[in-house]
Amino acid sequence: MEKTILIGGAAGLGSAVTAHLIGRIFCNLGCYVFNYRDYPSLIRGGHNFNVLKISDKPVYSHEYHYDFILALDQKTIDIHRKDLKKGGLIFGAKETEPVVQKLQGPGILANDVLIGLLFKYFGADLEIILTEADEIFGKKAGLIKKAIEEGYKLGVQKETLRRSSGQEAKYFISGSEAISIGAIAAGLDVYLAYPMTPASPVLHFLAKRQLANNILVFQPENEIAVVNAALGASFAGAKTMVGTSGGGFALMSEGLSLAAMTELPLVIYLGQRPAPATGLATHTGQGDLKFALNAGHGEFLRVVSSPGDAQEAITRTQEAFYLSSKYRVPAIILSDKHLAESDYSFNEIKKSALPDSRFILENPPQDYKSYKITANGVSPRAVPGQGPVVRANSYEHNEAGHTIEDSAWTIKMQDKRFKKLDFIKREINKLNPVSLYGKGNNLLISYGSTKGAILDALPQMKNFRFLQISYLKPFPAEIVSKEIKKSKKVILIENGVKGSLADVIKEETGITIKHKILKYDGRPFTPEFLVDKFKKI
Amino acid sequence: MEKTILIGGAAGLGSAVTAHLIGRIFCNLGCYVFNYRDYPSLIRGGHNFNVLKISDKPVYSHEYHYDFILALDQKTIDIHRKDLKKGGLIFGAKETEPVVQKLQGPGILANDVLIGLLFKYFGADLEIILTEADEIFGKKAGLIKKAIEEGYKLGVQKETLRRSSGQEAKYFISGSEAISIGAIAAGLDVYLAYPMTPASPVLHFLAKRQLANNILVFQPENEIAVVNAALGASFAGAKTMVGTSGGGFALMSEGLSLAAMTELPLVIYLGQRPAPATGLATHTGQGDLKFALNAGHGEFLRVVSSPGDAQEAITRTQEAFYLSSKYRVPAIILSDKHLAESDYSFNEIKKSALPDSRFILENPPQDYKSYKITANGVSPRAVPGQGPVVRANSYEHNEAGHTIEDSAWTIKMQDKRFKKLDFIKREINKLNPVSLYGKGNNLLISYGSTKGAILDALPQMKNFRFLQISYLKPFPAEIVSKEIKKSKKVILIENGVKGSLADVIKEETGITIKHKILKYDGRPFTPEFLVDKFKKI
Amino acid sequence: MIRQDFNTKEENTWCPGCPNSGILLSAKEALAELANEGKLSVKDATLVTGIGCHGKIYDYLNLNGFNGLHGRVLPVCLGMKLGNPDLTVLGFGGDGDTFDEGVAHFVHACRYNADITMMVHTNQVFALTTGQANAITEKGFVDGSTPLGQGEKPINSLVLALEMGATFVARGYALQGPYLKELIKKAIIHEGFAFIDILQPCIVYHKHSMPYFNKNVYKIEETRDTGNLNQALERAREWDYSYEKDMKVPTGVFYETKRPTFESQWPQLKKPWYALKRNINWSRVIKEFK
Amino acid sequence: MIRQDFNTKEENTWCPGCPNSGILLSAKEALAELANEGKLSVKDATLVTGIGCHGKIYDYLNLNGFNGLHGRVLPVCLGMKLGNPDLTVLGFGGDGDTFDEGVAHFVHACRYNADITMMVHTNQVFALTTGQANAITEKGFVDGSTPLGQGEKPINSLVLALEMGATFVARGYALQGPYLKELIKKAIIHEGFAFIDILQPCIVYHKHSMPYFNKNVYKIEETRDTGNLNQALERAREWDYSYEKDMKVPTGVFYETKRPTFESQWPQLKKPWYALKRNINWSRVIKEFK
Ligand SMILES: Cc1ncc(C[n+]2csc(CCOP(=O)(O)OP(=O)(O)O)c2C)c(N)n1
Ligand SMILES: Cc1ncc(C[n+]2csc(CCOP(=O)(O)OP(=O)(O)O)c2C)c(N)n1
Ligand code: SF4
Ligand code: SF4
Ligand SMILES: [Mg+2]
Ligand SMILES: [Mg+2]
Repeated sequence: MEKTILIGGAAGLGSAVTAHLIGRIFCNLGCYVFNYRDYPSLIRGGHNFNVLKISDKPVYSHEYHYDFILALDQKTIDIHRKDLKKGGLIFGAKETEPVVQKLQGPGILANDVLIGLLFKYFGADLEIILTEADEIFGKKAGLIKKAIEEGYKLGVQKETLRRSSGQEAKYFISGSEAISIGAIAAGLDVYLAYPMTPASPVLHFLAKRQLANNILVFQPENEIAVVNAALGASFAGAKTMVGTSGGGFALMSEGLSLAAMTELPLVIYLGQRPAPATGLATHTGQGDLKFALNAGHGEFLRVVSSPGDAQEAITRTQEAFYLSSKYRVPAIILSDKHLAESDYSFNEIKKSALPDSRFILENPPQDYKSYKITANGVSPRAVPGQGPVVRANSYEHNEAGHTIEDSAWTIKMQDKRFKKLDFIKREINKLNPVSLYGKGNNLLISYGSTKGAILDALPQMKNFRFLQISYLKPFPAEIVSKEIKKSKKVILIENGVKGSLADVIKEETGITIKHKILKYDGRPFTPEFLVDKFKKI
Repeated sequence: MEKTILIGGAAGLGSAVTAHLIGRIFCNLGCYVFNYRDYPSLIRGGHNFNVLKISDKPVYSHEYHYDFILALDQKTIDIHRKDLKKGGLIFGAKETEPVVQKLQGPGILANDVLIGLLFKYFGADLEIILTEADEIFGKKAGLIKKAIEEGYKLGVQKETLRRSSGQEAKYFISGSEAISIGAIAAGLDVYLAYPMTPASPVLHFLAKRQLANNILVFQPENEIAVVNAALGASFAGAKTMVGTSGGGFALMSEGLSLAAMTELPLVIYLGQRPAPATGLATHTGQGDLKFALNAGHGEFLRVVSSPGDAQEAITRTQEAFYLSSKYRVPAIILSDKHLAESDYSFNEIKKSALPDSRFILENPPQDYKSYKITANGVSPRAVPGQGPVVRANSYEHNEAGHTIEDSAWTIKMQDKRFKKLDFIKREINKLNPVSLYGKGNNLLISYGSTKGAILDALPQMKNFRFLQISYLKPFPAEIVSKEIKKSKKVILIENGVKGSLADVIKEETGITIKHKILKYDGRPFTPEFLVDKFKKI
Repeated sequence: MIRQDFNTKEENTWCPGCPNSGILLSAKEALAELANEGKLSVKDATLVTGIGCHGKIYDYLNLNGFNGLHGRVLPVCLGMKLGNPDLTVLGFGGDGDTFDEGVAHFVHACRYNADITMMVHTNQVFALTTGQANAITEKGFVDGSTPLGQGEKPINSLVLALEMGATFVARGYALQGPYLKELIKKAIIHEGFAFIDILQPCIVYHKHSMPYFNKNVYKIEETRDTGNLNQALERAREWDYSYEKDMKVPTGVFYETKRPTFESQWPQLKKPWYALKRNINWSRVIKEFK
Repeated sequence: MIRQDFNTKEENTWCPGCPNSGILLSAKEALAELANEGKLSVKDATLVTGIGCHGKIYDYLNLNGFNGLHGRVLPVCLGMKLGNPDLTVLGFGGDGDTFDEGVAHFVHACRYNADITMMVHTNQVFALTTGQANAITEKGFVDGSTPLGQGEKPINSLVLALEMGATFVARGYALQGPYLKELIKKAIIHEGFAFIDILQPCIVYHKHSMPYFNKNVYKIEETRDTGNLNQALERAREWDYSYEKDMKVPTGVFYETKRPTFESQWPQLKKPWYALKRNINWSRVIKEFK
């Protein structure tokens, strides 16, 4: 079974919430679901839509051909009708309006009528749907459930979708939610962010659940305050994360350099969107890669990873905390709107086995020195309040953290900070910095959210393996280089204008990648687009 | 003739001013002079010193072995005596104090006594010295000249330095002054900066001369205001430059991305100093190269050049304005403390023949569109006040500058902006993006202020050519690659921890540079240091 | 001119019923009237906006415009005046824009007193990013990033402007169109930094504002002395941007005074630079180095 | 404890005679006395500095310390309180630091009312970068970046603090050591955001300050009601940071009030996070996704 459902309508009409609910219900029924969300930068009006891809096999991407169009307004039909598959169905005002009128409820109930209609088609158990509605809407579920029932009554059953014994209910989770619970799994204490699409969902998710998880979430006056406050909190011993998008990250770049100099752990969640400048605020792109790798003045270590789906977002976030805390370096998690705002389905969602240790000394010695030079460059960490004096210094400094200007200490400290590199590299090598999918003499290379469309397209790309790079810094140069060298044809896939990852690979390995499939219109790849471009290479 | 003079003393005692004056006098006498300045981040006390290298042949660097130590305090003698050459002389309190007492003047006169003593040694014409003092100190010159005369009387003549007929008086100019007059030559209208070492001298130089040059200089409340105000001024039609160092540049990086998106000309003067964070505020380093190349979110064009001495600083600054104005892209001039605060001597100082055109339409048509798509990607520029509506937009936009979010316009505009690349590349190829010095099968590669020490060391590096790269973006990959390939041994020289230029070369050409001579203690190279490291490779 | 001359063909994407449309209308009318009265050269007028719902006004006004970064309206305005002192510069900022991200610039803009008109769309939320609390939001407000309730009292932006040296301080209400138009005209005519706090109740994320304003907004008596700073401060404190109880919400001109403008400190800043043809005398420039 | 317990071995690189040394001394004495009075746990005290001459105090105080970026003292302080509410956080900022680069944070810090003591070394210049005018510099001041003379009146930082909601506002004078010490003690004891404007005449770049202060500084009567905002504002306006004519320059506590602290809005913020051992219940965390 594989079905694609579009649900659309003006902003404010409820398409995103409904799409999510439909996705959950299919997950509950044991299906795999991928939910793509597309919306412009406005609050009411315009045209929002979601595409749900439903399948009995794992699915990680969407397409623009629909079995169902669920229309909350006429515009939805006008825009998308051309993409209705043969035999596809459109449900819209014609179906929903009579019910809404009958119920004398608000227009928003149209959503629920559509849900009823849709699941009747699939012959899904009404109870399951109503239970989901209860879970999502709580006390407000009354009328909603009525509307679902009415829609269900109205519908025509064509299939019989039942959770077969072997098929478990699926987890349904967005990239943002995954980043959030990855941080919780890693022992997050403090999350600071100034709102910015597409990073805000993490702020909202964590803020809402702060008491339940005993964490603190705060929105300071701007991103510069965010990053500096985060370093204050980190200095005080809190596991701290900040979140932003490109523009806010730019404002944090001085603070990033400070994080490196003070050697205070800091995890930065960077959700990319099309730029330069404000760009396309609610769309997707991967244009910040080289900025993330090189932001901040001076030379310093950082960890940059980029998960390819929600499950990986959990573990990479944990790893970011682990590496940042253990090695006292900043770690950046590079995501984008497509990962952040898409929902993925899994049989299980797992956290990594990495410990959530704080890497703070239990009993720092009285002669404690904040920047003690050690074999691996990592100074054992103490925090104020424990007893000994603890320091963090933005100026170059000696072991005690006092300001110095002389040649000898400068060299020692630059060396100390870079000494960690080899150790971090070794850790990363154990963390599967790349993943290989498929078989063949040829190679696709990509990173981040493109993974979904590539995996779903891969079966159509004969004799191609797919190398997903999850660590961009330190870069797994040897493995990447080896994989490239043993391949005949190599194609880079990137949601960007020029293919920044090709530059990175060249800088790290010296290898030039000649073929690129790029997309830079603010929209993510689909398997169809990929296959089409692929054929032209 | 080749002499090295150290003049040192606590901050506030006048060593920098005196060194500069001595340098000017030698220049006046037809000598070549290089003046290196070393000082810690404090206002009074500590230990400042300058090293003047004087020669009858061109000289671009300093050394740490002295023919003369001019000491304004005992510390200077204690620290530097060990580096006095055989037969070298120390002049200090012993010589100056009696004179100062005799004149009943302030202690600062010690400087002038030292000047007198020194030039008596060289048998320089007293009149020349006194005239220079008049020029520099104006009305305040009275006592100063007396002290010089007294010193002169006290001194012992050992040489007879006269400007020989063939030898002209030299120009004596610092990197900062050169950047400043380069901007003036390019037609600068507005300079904006928030103070930050080592960029502040440009601010001070231009501020002081604003009326004389009919330019406007202003120090806004912070660097974010600087960059945004600069874009406002640029939008209004002013040729605008901003100046800062790494930390301030980080704060400007969001604005840099805005400059690219709005396609407003902007020249950024970036004076590097050791980082991360506040680092060594008054010292030198080249750690911001990759940040300068990649700062700002999103993918966009920029021009990054880096002059190797004061003369080149003039022309590269003009070029930055030219390219930025003509192609409507941001241009960064990458300097560092060593270039900014060292004085260079030349027979002539020349400006480039590039026009100082504004590249603004005289009579924009009524149907003018700010972002018109043209063959080379450059939209003809109009400014508000001319008549037609003019727009600048941080969001992705159409030709008129109105906000868009659709796929088609996004692609068109990203393509338009990148179309300029080939044209800029062609321009740069005509601007001598690299310079080659010396002869040999082997190659030294570097950029920026290291040029001086390398040139002076080159005669001792047998069979080595020196390739100085002046454009870092767009990168002259072909020439660099060709030069590397035809060389047996290649050594990178950089004032940094890891040799960022090697990364850049690899990213641009795929070539790995194995040998590096690096220095990252905040101090510039000397020929001696280079030759020493060179021998060990 | 008529206000329609300032129309663009761009689709208006504010929520239906959003009072931003009222601001747009008043601005168009103010511009048209000033032009007709010979007090404004339209080709020299330029607007600058931040990022947020308010910023969309950039696309709806047929005028020179700079749609900048979030929070940076004021430095762009300032730079424009340095680039061309003849321009009439109109800033439209959000309250988040102006008092969160960009408050540093606001404090200094009041001090500088450049001849700029700054209109802030006060809706007490970051509307475009889905309604988070901002610096002007009342204590206790619950939203996505502050589910435990906004912990602090808001900034009184009028007081801040008055204390930091703004030379024209007013408040308008987006739903008092003709009155707002008059305020905008006065602010534009004022020579120096003119700030208008425009109440612009967001009908999606801050629904309780509009009914409160409709009940409590009143116009400051025309007869009042607008030259008295203390009285202006007192008036500005009448409403503290909270909703716990009914308080009177004054609109109108709170304060107006004269001070040399920012631009006037540079004798060399007399006309647009772009019209200047320079003739660099190189030997004069380099003379001092020899 | 004695003040010498707070000595470090770092070389003092302030100019000989710089009043910063007076601030250092008063701070040490205040800390020692508070410790002796049982009002301060020294191991929980942390200082935060900006970049500038003032920032060097980081190296001269034997205390936990964070020498941050130029202009960012206050967010670091705030973050520390979020990271460990038990810390006693002392900010030392420059006036350029606090009112130019970082004024956004100052405005909001007053509003937040976190339990922080913020001491600003007011010397009316960017001293460490060789004396350029800053936001507190008087009109007409001539310097390297402003050779035509500073064009604007300075910010009155006391007024700004009072209006933006600081709950303790005082002014000290670096050369009134014992009095300054008392002010610092009061500020530290105060629960909430305490701001001390410390007059610290730079003897290199702003030479006319010290004689002016020595002539005009006076202590606010002890008997005065410090709970009255309007009176505090009036007092704060007595001196406008200018030097044209002799004006009285009050020092002492201008205002003190109580308001719930920033930290108190989070019930979960009770003790340092680092002491917390978490035990993540993964199945609870992921439950909502199925
Ligand atoms: C540097 C930066 N940070 C964050 C954002 C995200 N952002 C866009 S609009 C906005 C808030 C808008 O609020 P306000 O200024 O009050 O405008 P309104 O939407 O209420 O009119 C934010 C935070 C951004 N664009 N840039
Ligand atoms: C982002 C940034 N911009 C500029 C500087 C350069 N800078 C260092 S100290 C300073 C000014 C210091 O002035 P103030 O805060 O008043 O301190 P003071 O030296 O007077 O004590 C400046 C501008 C910097 N370090 N970082
Ligand atoms: S969200 Fe609020 S401010 Fe934005 S357009 Fe809608 S009603 Fe207006
Ligand atoms: S420059 Fe001024 S503030 Fe700095 S140490 Fe010297 S006297 Fe003190
Ligand atoms: Mg708002
Ligand atoms: Mg200062």
